[in-house]
Amino acid sequence: MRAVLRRLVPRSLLLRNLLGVVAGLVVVVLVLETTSPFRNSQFATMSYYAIAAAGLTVLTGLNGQISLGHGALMAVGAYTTALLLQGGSVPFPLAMLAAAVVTALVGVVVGAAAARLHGPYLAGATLALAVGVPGLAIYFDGLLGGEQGLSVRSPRPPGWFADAHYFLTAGELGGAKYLAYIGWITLLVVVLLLANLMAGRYGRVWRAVRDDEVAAELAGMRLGGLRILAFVVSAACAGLAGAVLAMVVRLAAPSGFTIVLSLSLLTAVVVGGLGSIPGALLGSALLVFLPPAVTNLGTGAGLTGVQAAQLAPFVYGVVLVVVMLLAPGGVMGLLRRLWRRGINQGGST
Amino acid sequence: MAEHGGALEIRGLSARYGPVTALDAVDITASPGRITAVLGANGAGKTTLLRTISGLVKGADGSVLLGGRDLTGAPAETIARAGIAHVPEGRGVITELTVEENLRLGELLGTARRGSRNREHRLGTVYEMFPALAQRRRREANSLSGGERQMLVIGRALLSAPEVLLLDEPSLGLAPRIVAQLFALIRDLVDREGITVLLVEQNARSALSIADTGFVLNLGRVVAAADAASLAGDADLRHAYLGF
Amino acid sequence: MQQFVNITLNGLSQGAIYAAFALALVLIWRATRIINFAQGAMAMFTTYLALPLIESGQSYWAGFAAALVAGLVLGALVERIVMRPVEGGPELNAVIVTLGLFIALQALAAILFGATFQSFPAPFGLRGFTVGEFTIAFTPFSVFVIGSVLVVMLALTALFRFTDLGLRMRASAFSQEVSRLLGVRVGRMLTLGWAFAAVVGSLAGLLIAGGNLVHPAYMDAVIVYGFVAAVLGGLESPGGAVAGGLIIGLALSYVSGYLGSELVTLAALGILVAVLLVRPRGLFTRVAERRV
Amino acid sequence: MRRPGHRGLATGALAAIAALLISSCGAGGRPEEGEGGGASDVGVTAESVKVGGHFPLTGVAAPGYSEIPTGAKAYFDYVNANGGVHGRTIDYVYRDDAYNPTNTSQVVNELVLQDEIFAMVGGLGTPTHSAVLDFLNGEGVPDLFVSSGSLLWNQPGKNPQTFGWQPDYEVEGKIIGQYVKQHLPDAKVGLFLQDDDFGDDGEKGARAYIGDQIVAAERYAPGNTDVAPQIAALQAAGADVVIGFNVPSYTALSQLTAMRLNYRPQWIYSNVGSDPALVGSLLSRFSEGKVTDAAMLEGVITTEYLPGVDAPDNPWTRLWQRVWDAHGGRGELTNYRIYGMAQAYTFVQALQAAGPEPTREGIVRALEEVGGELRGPAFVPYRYSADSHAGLGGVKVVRIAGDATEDLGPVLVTGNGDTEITEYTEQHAGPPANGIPNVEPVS
Repeated sequence: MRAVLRRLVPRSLLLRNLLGVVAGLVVVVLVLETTSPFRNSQFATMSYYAIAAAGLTVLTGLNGQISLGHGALMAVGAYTTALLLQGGSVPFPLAMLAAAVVTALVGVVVGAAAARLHGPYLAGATLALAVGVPGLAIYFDGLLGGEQGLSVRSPRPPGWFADAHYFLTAGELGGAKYLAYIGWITLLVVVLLLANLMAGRYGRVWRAVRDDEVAAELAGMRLGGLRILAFVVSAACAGLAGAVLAMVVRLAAPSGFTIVLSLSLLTAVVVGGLGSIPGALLGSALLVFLPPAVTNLGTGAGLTGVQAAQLAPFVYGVVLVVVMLLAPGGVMGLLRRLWRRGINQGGST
Repeated sequence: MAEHGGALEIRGLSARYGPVTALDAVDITASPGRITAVLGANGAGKTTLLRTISGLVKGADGSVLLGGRDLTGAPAETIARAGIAHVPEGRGVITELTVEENLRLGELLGTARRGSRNREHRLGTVYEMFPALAQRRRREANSLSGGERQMLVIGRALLSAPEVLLLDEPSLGLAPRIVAQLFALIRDLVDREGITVLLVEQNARSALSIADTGFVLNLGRVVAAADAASLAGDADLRHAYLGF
Repeated sequence: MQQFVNITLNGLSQGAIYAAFALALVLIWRATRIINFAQGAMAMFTTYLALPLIESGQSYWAGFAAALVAGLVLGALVERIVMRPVEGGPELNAVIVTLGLFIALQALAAILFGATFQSFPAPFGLRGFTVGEFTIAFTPFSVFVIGSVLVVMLALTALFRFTDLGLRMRASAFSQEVSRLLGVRVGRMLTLGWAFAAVVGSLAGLLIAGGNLVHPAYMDAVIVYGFVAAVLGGLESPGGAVAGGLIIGLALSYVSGYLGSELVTLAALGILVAVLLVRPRGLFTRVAERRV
Repeated sequence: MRRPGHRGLATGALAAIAALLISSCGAGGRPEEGEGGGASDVGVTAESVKVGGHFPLTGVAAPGYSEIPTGAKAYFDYVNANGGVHGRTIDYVYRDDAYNPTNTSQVVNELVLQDEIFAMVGGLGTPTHSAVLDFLNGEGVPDLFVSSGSLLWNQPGKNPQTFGWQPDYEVEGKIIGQYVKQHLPDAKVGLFLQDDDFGDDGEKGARAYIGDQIVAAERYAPGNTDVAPQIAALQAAGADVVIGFNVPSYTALSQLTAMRLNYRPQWIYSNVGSDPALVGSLLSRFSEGKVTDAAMLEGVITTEYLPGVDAPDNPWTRLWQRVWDAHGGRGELTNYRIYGMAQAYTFVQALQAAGPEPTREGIVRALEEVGGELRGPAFVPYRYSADSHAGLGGVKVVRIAGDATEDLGPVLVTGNGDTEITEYTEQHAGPPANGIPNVEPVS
């Protein structure tokens, strides 16, 4: 059975990933078309968490660098998008691309500083970044809108897209759904690129650096450059995520990029499993779909609305600790362990 | 000090680092008032033996007894409190503390073991023994030379009033003249205080010159055990394992 | 001139608090090579515990003592239960565990005590002293703040310098293995180290809260300032942490007063980056080499 | 009728994840298929009208503001108990955004797409509500009576669905500015401003009258509770009158810091930040009672546009007390609850005007047509018309004295920009006997 499957899957990595993405696209269309506008907006939210988490998991999981400052990088992407979309003359894909590029450039600077730091120092420095950067938006309030931020013109579906959509699904295209499509298509592209990167030469090199710095350095690898590269890739993802966030939330404001955002991203990648892109997606899904469920449990148990709303972060925190203590590999690590045990048992009987 | 030093008995002791067996069913007995040398080439398992005895490494099998008391698997601090003083190779000095603070740590353990409070007197005996330390008592141990560090860790171990002294390569990196002094000192201590010494040495010749008995380890196994004189006289053995 | 004096004095009393907080970070770092990012949340939590006591009519000092004791217990429990398994492991794991604690404690405080601003009493007057015709931004409570930070510093110095317990704790911090060979119960020393650090952190929490508004996130920025102060002082040295705290307190007060309060966190970031890149060993550390 | 209950939501969330990972799954039908409601619209059924709001129930702005929706809820319950509006009960849902604009966007998404509200009523905050302005107008949701005095809500061309309610900060700033110019002409004035539109609009209004008297303008970033540097700067500039456009927590913080510096200017706070009961309760606990309650605000100048708890004999206050006693939850009647009730009262008026089959379009049109003639709890009328979505047009300047306030002048009205300030003379009428407005449907 597995042999048959293997034969059906193309040999080339790129093709294989591409096939996965196309399958993903089909799933996305099916899901978005069959769910309510509210669910669509939840999926749109999930898409930007997932884009940023996928980038972060490459950095932390593969390269061993922690970042508590990805919220700040998302802010860079979001503000870039907001500024470019203000005039109404820049098409949104171009604005997103610009957001990724600008954030990647910021990533070069941050990455260069970060490459010299490790562990707790890096965590502390990026924490300061996350807390400090939103202040810029307030200081340059003429350009960046201060505390209340910049409102963003969310793209409206162009005529041809709405027509094609109607032709395919016989349903009208709501704003939430269109944004969810933008978010998920971006996410699929990011996942495709990252999956190829991780499976390729750089993925191997990054893993080598993470596992044994000294050995990697002795083998002639330029650690600084590799670290910066990982940071830049991860920053570009954060920038794209910020761009999607700006369009979905329709706002780029300092309050959107608090330390809570950065910590949520970290929660997503840790719970999903450090270094695993499916894990990052799973973690992001939890960030979006867990709070309403937990909040409802809380109100059901007699908590007030405010108390119930805090139940979700409480669960995150506890889960983060428990995962680190009991299953540092996260959900994906657990699944892999179960899978392996399954194979071993299958082999022995 | 140790009024009736207990015998150290090691029975069938094994230890592993992952898949590698570092010690394989080792039997060694060290008696009070005697110096027992453990010899062998690099990687023979000598250091692992001491680390397993003192509880830094968990043994996979076998037992460690001190004066009949079973210490197998006990945590290092319990074993230390039971009277086994391990002087580790090279890095036994806490360099961030002063010389006196290092000594006080040993003294604290001795006080805990004996329940006495006569601190100054005991620190004084060590300073008498090693005048170089007395001069530098307020300095950070960082500033000591290799020989002085060795004196410091031995002095500190003695202050803890041990029944058993585990010495790991005490001669490493020291000038021959100082090694000779050091060994004379150890011999003198054993004769005077009646403690049990297990001495791990690569420098087999000088170790056997002060030891009473000796064991030879190779690849984690005891390949020879005899009194020091006959080991030193066995040309084949010397040639195969001891390299002199 | 008066403005300068007031901003300086304000910076000094804020700095004293950051110093206490940095001290707590340094204590834990020295003992376990972990930066406790949950320190602020722990301090916030114990400070909140004092509030219902004081509200129920007990004296301020009963609440004060209760918060410090709660800090001691919380610190010990945290070390024993959640930190012990990750000590000595990959440093990333420890960082993530402390962050998890941070999130969980903050949410728990919001659930138990509410998430609105509440005022927190101060034991001494909040009216500034008068010098000549000027009133300066230095109140009896500021004296208490600086005094209690000084007392804690001296007490810790005495503990580490002159007591057997302090010697054992320092030995455990510098070399766990040698300490164990010398019969020191290292595990207990680490638990105690976290407990003492948490008490100092709780004190910082109480001092910031006094005569101010508290809410579950009120210590968030202080984590950053305290961390910057500790790094400035070299992370290893308690004296350095205190000096770093005062420097940060003054610097941030000048930034807020002369440039704008929105730049305070950015200034902290700038100082941190500058120190890490230019003098990674901190301003006061003598240790030759350090990996940052 | 789809009503997502507890289990529905939880399983829905799980199902959505499963759907994503496996294949497809129907987690709900398409929205807005309700063609069969006659003239009625989203959120309107034969029995009920659903409306929503977003408020800071937690965080920096929660003290005081979190009480507003409880007041509104009490008044809606009162109306429902008395037969509702055109036979429909008002179903009021409000959610917490913690005064965080990004959260606001999320919760308003929920209100509009999941709860399917008919209209937004009283959404609170300038930075927060501006985040959802485009969305609400894009979706065609009536966005009524924003709880903020920003000028943003009065842009009928760009945001046809949005209506302001309280006097805007520019109007308030102008009236305060004129008062200072007339009564304290020699004072050096300092401004203590929240660093956003709130502060900016207020500053604009004040500068129009006392631009030459202002010696310093200090801004605080909401969330940073150390305002000592700002207050020290005001003191250094020699300001002997300080006008604050700030939220209540910062009134407490500024008072506390001023006390520390022994700085005693004449304080003037905008209406939003001056509630003596709230600020007093925040201050009372400091220093073990060494600061005594509202006494600290004694003599502080502020503005009023609604009769509040300090006028217990006012017929409106008596109505609110009656409503609160019957339908309120825990706690006392406060000015913030009165604010919420007054907004709810205005919404009931608008809903009555929209007729027996209310639509989103209809309620907006009704407000534009008759909004300017509506009279209610406020001393002054609204400025609603087809060209203006601005709320109340004036305030009166008062001084806090003990537990009450004393008038320092007549009720004044004005508009934005160069509009002059004039005295408003119409007698303030009391509420209808049953406490429920009775507005004729438009057309």
